[in-house]
Amino acid sequence: MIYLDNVAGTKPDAKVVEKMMPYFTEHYGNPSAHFYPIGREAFEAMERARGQVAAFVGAKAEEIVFTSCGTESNNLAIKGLLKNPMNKGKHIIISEIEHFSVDSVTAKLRNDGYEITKLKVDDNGLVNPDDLKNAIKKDTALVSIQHTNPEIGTIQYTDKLGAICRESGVTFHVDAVAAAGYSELNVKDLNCDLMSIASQNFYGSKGAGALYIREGVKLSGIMDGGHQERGYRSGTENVPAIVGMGEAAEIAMNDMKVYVPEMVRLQKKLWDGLGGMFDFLHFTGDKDRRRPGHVSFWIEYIEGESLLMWLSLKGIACASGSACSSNILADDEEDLAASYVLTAVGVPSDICAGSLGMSMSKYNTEGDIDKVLEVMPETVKRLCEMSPMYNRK
Amino acid sequence: MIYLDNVAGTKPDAKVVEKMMPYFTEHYGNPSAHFYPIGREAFEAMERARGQVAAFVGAKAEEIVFTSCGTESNNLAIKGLLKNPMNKGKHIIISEIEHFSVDSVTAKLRNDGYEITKLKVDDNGLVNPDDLKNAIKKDTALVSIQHTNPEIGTIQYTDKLGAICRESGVTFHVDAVAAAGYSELNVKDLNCDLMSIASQNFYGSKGAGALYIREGVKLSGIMDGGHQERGYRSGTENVPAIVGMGEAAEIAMNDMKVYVPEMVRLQKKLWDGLGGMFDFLHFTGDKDRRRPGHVSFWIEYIEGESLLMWLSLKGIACASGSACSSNILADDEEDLAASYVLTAVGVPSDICAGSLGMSMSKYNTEGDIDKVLEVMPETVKRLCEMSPMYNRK
Amino acid sequence: MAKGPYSDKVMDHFMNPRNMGEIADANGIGEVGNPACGDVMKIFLKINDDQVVEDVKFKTFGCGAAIASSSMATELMIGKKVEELLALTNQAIVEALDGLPPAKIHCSVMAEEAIEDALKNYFKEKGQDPAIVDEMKAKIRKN
Amino acid sequence: MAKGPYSDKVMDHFMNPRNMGEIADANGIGEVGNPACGDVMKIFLKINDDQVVEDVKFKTFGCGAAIASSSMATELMIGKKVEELLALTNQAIVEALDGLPPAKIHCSVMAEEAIEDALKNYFKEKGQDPAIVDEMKAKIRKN
Ligand SMILES: Cc1ncc(COP(=O)(O)O)c(C=O)c1O
Ligand SMILES: Cc1ncc(COP(=O)(O)O)c(C=O)c1O
Repeated sequence: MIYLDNVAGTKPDAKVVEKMMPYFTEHYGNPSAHFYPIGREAFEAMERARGQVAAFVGAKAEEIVFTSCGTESNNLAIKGLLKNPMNKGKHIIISEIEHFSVDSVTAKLRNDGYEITKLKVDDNGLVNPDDLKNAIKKDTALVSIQHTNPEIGTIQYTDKLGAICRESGVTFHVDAVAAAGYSELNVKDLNCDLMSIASQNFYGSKGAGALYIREGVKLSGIMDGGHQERGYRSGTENVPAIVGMGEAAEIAMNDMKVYVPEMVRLQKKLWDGLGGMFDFLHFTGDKDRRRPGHVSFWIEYIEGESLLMWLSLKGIACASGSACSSNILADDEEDLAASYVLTAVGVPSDICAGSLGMSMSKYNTEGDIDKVLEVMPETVKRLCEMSPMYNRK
Repeated sequence: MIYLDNVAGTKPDAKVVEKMMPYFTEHYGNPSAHFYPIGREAFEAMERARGQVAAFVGAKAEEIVFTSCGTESNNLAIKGLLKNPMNKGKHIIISEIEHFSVDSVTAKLRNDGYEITKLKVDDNGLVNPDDLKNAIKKDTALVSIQHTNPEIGTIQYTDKLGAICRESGVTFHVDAVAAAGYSELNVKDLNCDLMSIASQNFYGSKGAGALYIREGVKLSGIMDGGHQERGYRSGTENVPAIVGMGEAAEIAMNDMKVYVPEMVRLQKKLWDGLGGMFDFLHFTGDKDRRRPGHVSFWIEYIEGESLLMWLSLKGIACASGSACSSNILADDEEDLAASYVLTAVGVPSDICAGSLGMSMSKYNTEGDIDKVLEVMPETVKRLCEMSPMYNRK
Repeated sequence: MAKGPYSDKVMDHFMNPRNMGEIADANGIGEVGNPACGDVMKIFLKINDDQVVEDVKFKTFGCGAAIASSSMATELMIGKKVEELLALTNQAIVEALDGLPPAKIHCSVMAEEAIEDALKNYFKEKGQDPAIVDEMKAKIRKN
Repeated sequence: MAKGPYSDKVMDHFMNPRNMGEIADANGIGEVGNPACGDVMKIFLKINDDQVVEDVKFKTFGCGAAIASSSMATELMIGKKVEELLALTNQAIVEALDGLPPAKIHCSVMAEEAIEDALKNYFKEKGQDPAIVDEMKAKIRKN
């Protein structure tokens, strides 16, 4: 299987898994138990990982809080800031193309009296910094704009957006879950106050996320209990996954300069190959400002899920942007609404039913891309033949 | 090291770790990705685990929601119920000796207009079912009483408390984090509507918890996002830890009848040995209704942390009930308040400064207990000699 | 290997759709759905003078379930009389496919609707009032 | 092996406390803390006619940091003159122990207070006003 759905999670690096192992078998203590070695070892490993993650994003160790996933980091950033007694603002700014975990958290906050502004994006998925400048008001408490969109791959002008927030004294949260491991992420250069990342997106394991909280930013915890993670996140820490995240961060920091250019090269090959293949294939997202190794598109006459299924049958795993397939187990059809991301970037919903995303990892090879380029024509041809719309043109 | 702090987490079973491994190295897909095998395998493994956990507690698979830890399960149970639009009640009943993650969640709810009744416990830590009956009011929305207390080992009359709740039509949540793997937990026999458990307490790994939600009980999710776990818990699922939890549940279900009686035997040996040693050692918790393999006590003239440290130096890892040591890294001294559990069971705070908890696992041997009984006298003697209070008597 | 969300039957009909294509001289063509909703299903019928389906073909733009439902529907239609076609419910299609995920049941409904639409057009072409289809269907389903 | 929350120095003084015990003919005994707060520290002083600490012992009920602080304090006191004792701050004890966790700094403060209390009792026993200790301390610390 050629795995090209790395925005949904990567294969953990073998070195990461190896580092995690002793924390299942030997150092299984609870990190809150400081007074015996088996607990203390767990504690110290966690703190080592905190340092590694901090270095990865250019922060201090004390500014890193571990969570269980990217979604929790986003929930903590947004609810934690707004529910903190120090926060007085009632206005939040996000973009139209945020991940569910930002979009639906903020949507719910509307019920609590918060006002949400969703900035429009252009047809490449980019937020115009001037729009942000104009949207900030006296009582704007938070701007939350993702770094990289997982569906269409677009990378925002995060540093510029951050500078505008800083100038206005507004807290800036960056959802960098789809970015970590692929783009340089320095919290200072990006001018951000809060930043979410998740381990499984950069060769760590599932079960660990992190939130960078700039010194001085006041958050309330959203999970109450034994005050682990300085009260930001109660609950027994997932030490093995945290250790793995630290290792993954260090590996990424060292290796990105090698694997990222190669991913960009393969991306170009895939993009050019697909682009030359059909005139009714349309790329989504920004051609230049995009996640390395990410190519996304939709094809006239062809529905996303059936293309996805065919590619899977041919041994190629990729993502469908159509909510249709991701919610196949939903209880009702309402969950099958078209992707709001595609709508936001102006994809015409009357001729597009689902896009496809191919996101590489550092493990993909030139051979993988050759195979995709070989399989695509026959697959698309087959589905076109079956489509009642194909010949109408 | 003789590990006797198993209420803080156990060593994962080797079979559990083995089952988890392929989900790091091979089946690393995202379980929401149904259309290619690498995602589908993850999904199916998770559903298999759901069935195993359901069987473990006598529930249906659809009644199990996976979380990241026991604390999250408790937060979801309590906040999820109370914040659900279907809930109208504003009164909550807990006991005085709940875990932080129940105690502080409910304490915070006070700010949102909820009224909290904390039931007293007797000197053995038991809630009197009649007290519960008398405390239930027209607008009682929830009763949340733990099954087993991790600090003093006491096991409540959970089934009776549940019957009272059911009679009154009040939702009953059982925090069974310290119980799972040691007591039979059947949600029907216990008459409960919600039940929290955590994998690392019964030979699973850190990073997975579960909440049983009885069919028909309406909860809102507390983590917003991509609607994983049927909306109760958004975020990429920690598949390896969940697979491990399923395996751990199945192993416990099969093996408890063997290891629990042995743990009870060793517990009796330790209890009797310590009891005969010093007349100024006082046991805490109920002698009969207690977690198998759990012995807890405090010693006049001796402060908990220093005893804990000495035992650790002698190769014995156990838990101090004094908040003092668990919060050693706290930023200020306020966090060093005495354990509210000890206060609740009437331990005199003017002569007791911290209790000690020894909680066995299925891995402890008779030799471990012999060693504890050998080390205790010299250790206690040494600390008594140092204590300005010892000779005063 | 892990199975997908679809039954083997669905996968079989998705990978090897039966009766895919068009009929040049169809005397009843039905079309339902629209691309914005993610499915378009088109059914071509060739009904002979005895009101028996001599040939049927389909074209579908849609997900795996939509393609499999269309394919299965055509299999169930061939050689049937018009009244029998009207007795063919979406449940029958779902059962023949060994089930569909709940969120995909609507695909089988579309197939049923496409058949109905094709029959209406068949009667229209013959100069009859297409409402006859609704009447016949009501009568058949009552029993 | 992982280090605990305490420095090696603290652990050393915890495991091998110096000057633990009592002095039968002490001429200055200080006691601070109470069991409800988890610490009681008692210091026994033997001060000679030249106002030099000839012997010092301690007994402590408390955590590792409390025991180590007491032990270290006694080491720093022996052979010192009374004024020098008053110059001994809790920071000096913390430094001599290579640091204490923030939540445990109060243990070093208790040690300083125990010394002060012992000296007050020493002067009281000699028939002098114990307030002299506060005065001396104020003067010393001003410099
Ligand atoms: C009774 C009880 N409830 C809740 C918890 C919290 O569980 P976790 O540490 O998995 O968050 C614990 C932890 O030991 C516990 O003993
Ligand atoms: C941009 C973005 N934010 C948030 C998330 C959620 O992260 P997680 O699945 O770890 O909860 C994702 C998941 O892929 C993502 O791509």
